[in-house]
Amino acid sequence: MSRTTQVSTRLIIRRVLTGVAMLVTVSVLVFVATQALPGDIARTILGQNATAEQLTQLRGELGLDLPVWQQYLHWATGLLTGDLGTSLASGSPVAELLRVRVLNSLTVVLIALVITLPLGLLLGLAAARRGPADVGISAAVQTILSLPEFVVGIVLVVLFGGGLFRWLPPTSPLDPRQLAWNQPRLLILPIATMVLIALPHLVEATKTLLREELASDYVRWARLSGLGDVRLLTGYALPNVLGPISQVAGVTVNYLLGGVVAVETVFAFPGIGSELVAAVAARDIVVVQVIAIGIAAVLLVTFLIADLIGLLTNPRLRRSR
Amino acid sequence: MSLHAQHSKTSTSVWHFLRSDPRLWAGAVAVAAVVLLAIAGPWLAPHDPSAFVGRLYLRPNATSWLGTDVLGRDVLSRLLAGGRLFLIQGLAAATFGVLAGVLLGILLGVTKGRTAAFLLFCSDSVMVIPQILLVLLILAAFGSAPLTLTIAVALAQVAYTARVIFAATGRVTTEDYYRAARAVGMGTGSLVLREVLPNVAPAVLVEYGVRLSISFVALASLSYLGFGSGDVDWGAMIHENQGGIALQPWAVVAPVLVLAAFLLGMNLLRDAVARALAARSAR
Amino acid sequence: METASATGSNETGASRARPFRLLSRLTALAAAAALLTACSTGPAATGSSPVTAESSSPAGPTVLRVGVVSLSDADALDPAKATTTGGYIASRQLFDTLTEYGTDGSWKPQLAASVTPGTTADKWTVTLNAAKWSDGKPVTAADVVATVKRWFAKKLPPAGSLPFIDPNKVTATDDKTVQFTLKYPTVTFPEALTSPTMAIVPADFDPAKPIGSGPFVLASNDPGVQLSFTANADYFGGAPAASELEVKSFPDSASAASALTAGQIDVDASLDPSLVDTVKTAEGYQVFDYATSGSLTWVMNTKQKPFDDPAVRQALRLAVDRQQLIDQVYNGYGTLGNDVFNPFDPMYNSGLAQRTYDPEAAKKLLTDAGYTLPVKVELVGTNNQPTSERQNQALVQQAKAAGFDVEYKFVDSATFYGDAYGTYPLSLSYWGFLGIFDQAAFTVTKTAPYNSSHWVNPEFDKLYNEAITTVEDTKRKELVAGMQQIEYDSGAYIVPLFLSTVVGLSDKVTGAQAYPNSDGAFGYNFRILGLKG
Amino acid sequence: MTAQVAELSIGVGSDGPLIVDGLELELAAGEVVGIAGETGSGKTTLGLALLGHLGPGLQLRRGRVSAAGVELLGPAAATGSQLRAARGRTIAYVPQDPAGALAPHLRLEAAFAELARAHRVELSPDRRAELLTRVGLPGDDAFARRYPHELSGGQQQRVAIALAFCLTPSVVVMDEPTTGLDVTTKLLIADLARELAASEGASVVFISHDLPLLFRVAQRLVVMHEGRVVETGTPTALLEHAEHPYTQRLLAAWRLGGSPAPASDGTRQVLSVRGLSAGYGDVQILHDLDLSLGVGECLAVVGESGSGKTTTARAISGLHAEHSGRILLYGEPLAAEVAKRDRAQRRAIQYVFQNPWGSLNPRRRVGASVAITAQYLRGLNRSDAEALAVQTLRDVGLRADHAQAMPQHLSGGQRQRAALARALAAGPEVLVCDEVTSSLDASVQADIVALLKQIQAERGLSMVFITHDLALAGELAHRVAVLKDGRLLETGPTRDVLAHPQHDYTAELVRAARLAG
Repeated sequence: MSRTTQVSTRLIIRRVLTGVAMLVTVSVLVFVATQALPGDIARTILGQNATAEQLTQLRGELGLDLPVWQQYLHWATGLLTGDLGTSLASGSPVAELLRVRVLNSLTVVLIALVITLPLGLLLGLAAARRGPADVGISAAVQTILSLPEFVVGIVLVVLFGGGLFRWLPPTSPLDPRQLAWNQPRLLILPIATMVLIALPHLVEATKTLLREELASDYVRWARLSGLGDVRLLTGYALPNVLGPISQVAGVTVNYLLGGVVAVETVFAFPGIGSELVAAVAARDIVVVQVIAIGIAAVLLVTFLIADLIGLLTNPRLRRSR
Repeated sequence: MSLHAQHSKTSTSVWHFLRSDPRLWAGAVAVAAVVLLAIAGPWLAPHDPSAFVGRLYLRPNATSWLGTDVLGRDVLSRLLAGGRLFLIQGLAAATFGVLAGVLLGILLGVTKGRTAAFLLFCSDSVMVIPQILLVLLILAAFGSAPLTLTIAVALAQVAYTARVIFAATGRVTTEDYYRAARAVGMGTGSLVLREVLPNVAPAVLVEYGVRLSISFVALASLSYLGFGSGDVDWGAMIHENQGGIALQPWAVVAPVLVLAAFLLGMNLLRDAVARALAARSAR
Repeated sequence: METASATGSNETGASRARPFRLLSRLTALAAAAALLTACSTGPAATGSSPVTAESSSPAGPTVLRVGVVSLSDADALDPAKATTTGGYIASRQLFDTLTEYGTDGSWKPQLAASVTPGTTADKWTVTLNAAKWSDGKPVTAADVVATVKRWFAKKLPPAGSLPFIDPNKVTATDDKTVQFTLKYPTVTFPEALTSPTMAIVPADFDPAKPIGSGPFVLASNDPGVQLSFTANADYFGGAPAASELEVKSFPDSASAASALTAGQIDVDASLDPSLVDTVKTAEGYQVFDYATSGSLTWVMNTKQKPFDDPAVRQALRLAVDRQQLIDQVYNGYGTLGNDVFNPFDPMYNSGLAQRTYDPEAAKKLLTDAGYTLPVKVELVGTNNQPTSERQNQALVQQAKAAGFDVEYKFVDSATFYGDAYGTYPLSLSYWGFLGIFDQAAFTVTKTAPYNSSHWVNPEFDKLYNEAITTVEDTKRKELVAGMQQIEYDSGAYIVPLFLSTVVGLSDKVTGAQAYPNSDGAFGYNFRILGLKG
Repeated sequence: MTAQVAELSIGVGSDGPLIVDGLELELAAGEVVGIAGETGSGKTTLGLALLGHLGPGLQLRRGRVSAAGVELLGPAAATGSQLRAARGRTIAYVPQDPAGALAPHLRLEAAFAELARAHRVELSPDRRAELLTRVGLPGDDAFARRYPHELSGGQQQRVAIALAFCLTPSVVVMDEPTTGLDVTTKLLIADLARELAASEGASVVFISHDLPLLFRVAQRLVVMHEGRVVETGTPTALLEHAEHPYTQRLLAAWRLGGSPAPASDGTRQVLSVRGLSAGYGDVQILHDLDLSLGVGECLAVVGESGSGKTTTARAISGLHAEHSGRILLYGEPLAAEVAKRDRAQRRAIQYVFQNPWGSLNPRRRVGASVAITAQYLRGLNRSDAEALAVQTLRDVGLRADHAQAMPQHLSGGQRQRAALARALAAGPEVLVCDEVTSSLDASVQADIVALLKQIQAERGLSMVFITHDLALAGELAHRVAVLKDGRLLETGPTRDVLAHPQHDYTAELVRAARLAG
């Protein structure tokens, strides 16, 4: 029906606009927050003994003498045109500094995601049917959910990286000249940690969603019409939770991206998480801003895609023609 | 079965429900044990937690039951000393964060209008930034003193609590009893205090449990990342001694176990209470 | 002074690299006592004995993997701008300095074949070895002149460190000879040129494509992650034993140590002393250590209470259990310090009685001076060295028994070197690898730019001024003894111990040697290392 | 005989209360058996038990259920694939809420295919078309390709019925199949059930709380109360001599048959609504509505769900400020937003909400909820207000000790009385009652209506009575206003409107109200 098409197109446009507005808001918040950091950027660059003249000159060069909103516009247009700015600490372009690290982190996050999504769905499906599988999976999920990310990593190090067994390297000094992909041994523990961090949320959410769906009227009616459990789970409940699950998958990306900070620290992994920690410690606000916006942008796009999948898979928005 | 009988039976059943829940008891025992350990720890500690009792990274022995750490200090004593501040900070951060979030959430929930919508949008936008990054930004700005750390952890969570409480408030404001209260002419203050607060209280309680866990996790993580306040705590112990994990695993394993027991206990406890509250409100 | 702002900028910029590298700039600024005997020609090949002297000629390419804590985004490939571990490492591999500190701690010619003074110490002649740039062109005197002129024209840090050089009076007399006419006699001229920031670069130097004369050629640079080099087969000092060199970054020494014993690197250039046993107990790995002149020195600010009172300063010095520091913090790796600098300097006053931990005497000093115990003191520290925090924590503990209530405040390095730097009542600085005169010029005298203790002693300054113009060794040594006596009696620094450089090595690594007066493992001279098998 | 229920007892757990207690039932082919009962009577549990299904926590204590030779509950009950084979094929189910019961992701054709596939039978498109046509839906392929959400509620229920009869079952259990449907559709569904039972030769078990509907549809009625069958018989027999007191009460509730108390003064206008238009955002609900209410008069605003009657009530009470037009109290215009009205105005108009479960603050004692009105609107101090609250609770037929109870401790009828007490405690002049009986069981409904009548008479209140039930309006109201799609269709004295409806729609409503009567 054309009315539903209009509704869903309208919803999609609205959702995209909300995403863009959120990104702008986040960028303003990050910009304002980092600008509010105590300390003078010009002095940070020039050091203790800079003369007033040098400071004024540098402030002019950096545009620090402009009103804040002009500084923001300048910065934001820079970001949009691919000019990520210059690191305060090193004076080199941020894009160059982050290139390898972004690739490294992306590799780990993407591989972890590719493992987590089907595995989480499968375990969620297994746990949705009450029974011993549910008890075991739920206990494991609850345990991991309550632990900080770094503890999960350390437990893995203790178990496999030298504490008990010496199977895997406990740290990940990637060779930047090769793709991280080609150094699989170094990726196993970080990826395993990431998967363990993100998996429980997905399993739990899948289980809950499926259970809710299995308790719904239409599943009950289908059961009373003689359909079997497996068909109810895969043919009825699952298709109807794909939308919500895609949103949960979006949240999974959030956990993975949040997890890079702790995981990369535990494994001395050269990625954006460890870079963020270093940049915060060094007050390299340009790098902090770029990483913050980058992460926020990736998350917003992920959420957007997840929501769109949710909209598109919502059977109630389907049309008969 | 009459409705009357059903209701009077279930009204007092939160405790009844809790009493029969083994997960609650497991959680309560774990949390109580760790809290006791943290409170009484400093008196129980066999050594001064910062005194040197032997060479560094000694394996467990007669004088130091859990061995020594990277500076030759007693791991057990540090373990016992490391909980108090940590627990206080976590408690304070969660309390402060939840108070602020509840306030914001309720205000946004009852005052409809452009300003509220805009603030809510900003608050939602903040949630796109991973919490750890928010905390790190605040710490970069204001340093790592125990109080700053606590406030940073609290602030990073306000938006989340506000969202939850906003939703709970929304559920109340669409209820007829809220309309009835408006109809008698209650002011916003009374509406909040008399109609909204009592009815979002269960949601606040559950949220508080969640925030407690997250605050403890955040504090431990920050200590581990080296942004701690410098005082002895479990996250910092793991940080300090991680390098010696092969030489003296207990210096890492002991705080990991205590942290894990505590956080897992918190989770069990929280879930049990949430289940009990849900079971009550479902009737 | 011009230097100050230039170095200042790098100081903050460098803070991204975890170990803060003030000391190397100080090294670069070295301008002091003439060690006339050191003006010899030819490499000074005597040093502490290498771990394994066996030299091998590997058939295939050998890749030497070195782990450091840590590379940073701020690592510069322009040696004159180097302020960080990575910058120094790059400089040492890609370039040569005219002179360097050798394995015995005294200077020797490097790219220079000889550095000789004229009749007075304001004229110096430098002749060059037959070195080639990595693009095949020969290293000429003109390149040296261009390098020096570049420092001054661009106001690069070395220019500030070499105030005695007149850039207009540096001339190439032939292809291999450079004449320096200094503004004033400076007997420490050869030592002043040892810093990696003073590496000689080609006249048409482009930092983006760093062509150098050094033992290695840059293969790739991934800021903050890895520096990769290939051997320079035509190196004038002989091709390095390894055909490739990878310098990998680790965020902390623990991860570097575990990477070493996991076989991910061959050399852990910054092994934390507490982790020595992880390397020792691992099959196929060993520890190579040597004493150095570096130290983590406590700075007592004489402008702040209670350190304006010499009695308090002396009391705190007695409140430090130096041996315990070495045992607990440094796992036994370190040598006792006596509150004065550089035992590797021939002028070092070894006649001073070793100061020991005496909490009772400290308390007596304090009560006699009218203080009620405990005396509250704020100690501000950061992780400028991996052991800094632990050393500070140990002081808190030790000083407790001596009537001090030390309140330790940890701040991140950006904060530490921020606006408040120089105002802390008590703080810990990483210093060393400087001759006594250099150290005095930069951290002790009234005009010293890095004298954050604000300690002023006219008598010390008088002795210093006299000593720096005294050519005769014994007389000068006497004067230096007097200077150190004053520091020992009433100074504002606590030099509790001298650090040992501790390196974790795979058994396959050959050629390790001590460089006691240079910062970093082997002074970052990775060219000396080889791999067998 | 198609199915048999023998000595069936189902309880909560192994020792909890019995939900179904010693029930006996036999079903004959082509017969429609109506199961009547109110909330908690066990009728739904019985319906599900007929399919061999027990709800969570329930246990079979005794007895058996069998249909077409298959034992569905009992000692030798079918399990697994046997049970599945019986469900849907031997005995089928029509759920209460078809909107929720049709799988949202399945086109109609797929829903038929799923059923056929589960029972391994071939289902031709022709048979599907035939079934759809039989239930009064288009049989074409385009319709079969629709998704459930593309159908109206009535269409959805017809599809559900078509699905239930698809595999020619011996028994079809219809569990409250008309809930949520408007009156006219209700009748169509009921007639359909009867027709299909006859034409397909199936036994239909029609479960409902709606007695008039059951009288129309069922050949045999079974009245359930607290898990037991208290009465069986043909509708006529029951109407004539119901023996069990519960049945009598049910019948009494249905056969209200009274007339409104005379209006004390029909001439003076207490409330008038002029040109009221209201909506939510872009959606307009009310269009230019005019109403007036005389002193002591009861005006029934009648309409089906979505007609805008609740919005009208809220606008009058100042709880829906998003409106235009004027609302006048004694000729004085009222502010749109209740907060902007003065105390006397707020006091004059009191609102009683539809759902007694949500209208009392669950965290406050009932007495306090009532007292608050008196405190706020009459300026009484706390103790006076509480005394008044107790008195008012008594007036509405509650006990004094109910003041100390929490709302959760009260039954639905008690809560609605308390909600009424809260409104009365203000001493109002106009009572706005929004579907106050619709979420209550029939027997309780009657009590509340009687109470309202009594109070109106005693206190001389003017009343706006919002309802979907024209019969109820006839009971209470002096005048009726009929709303459809947010517009006023007609208005006039109740008697006139009921006797001579001006509008087709009204006529239909009147017919529905006179159902089986």
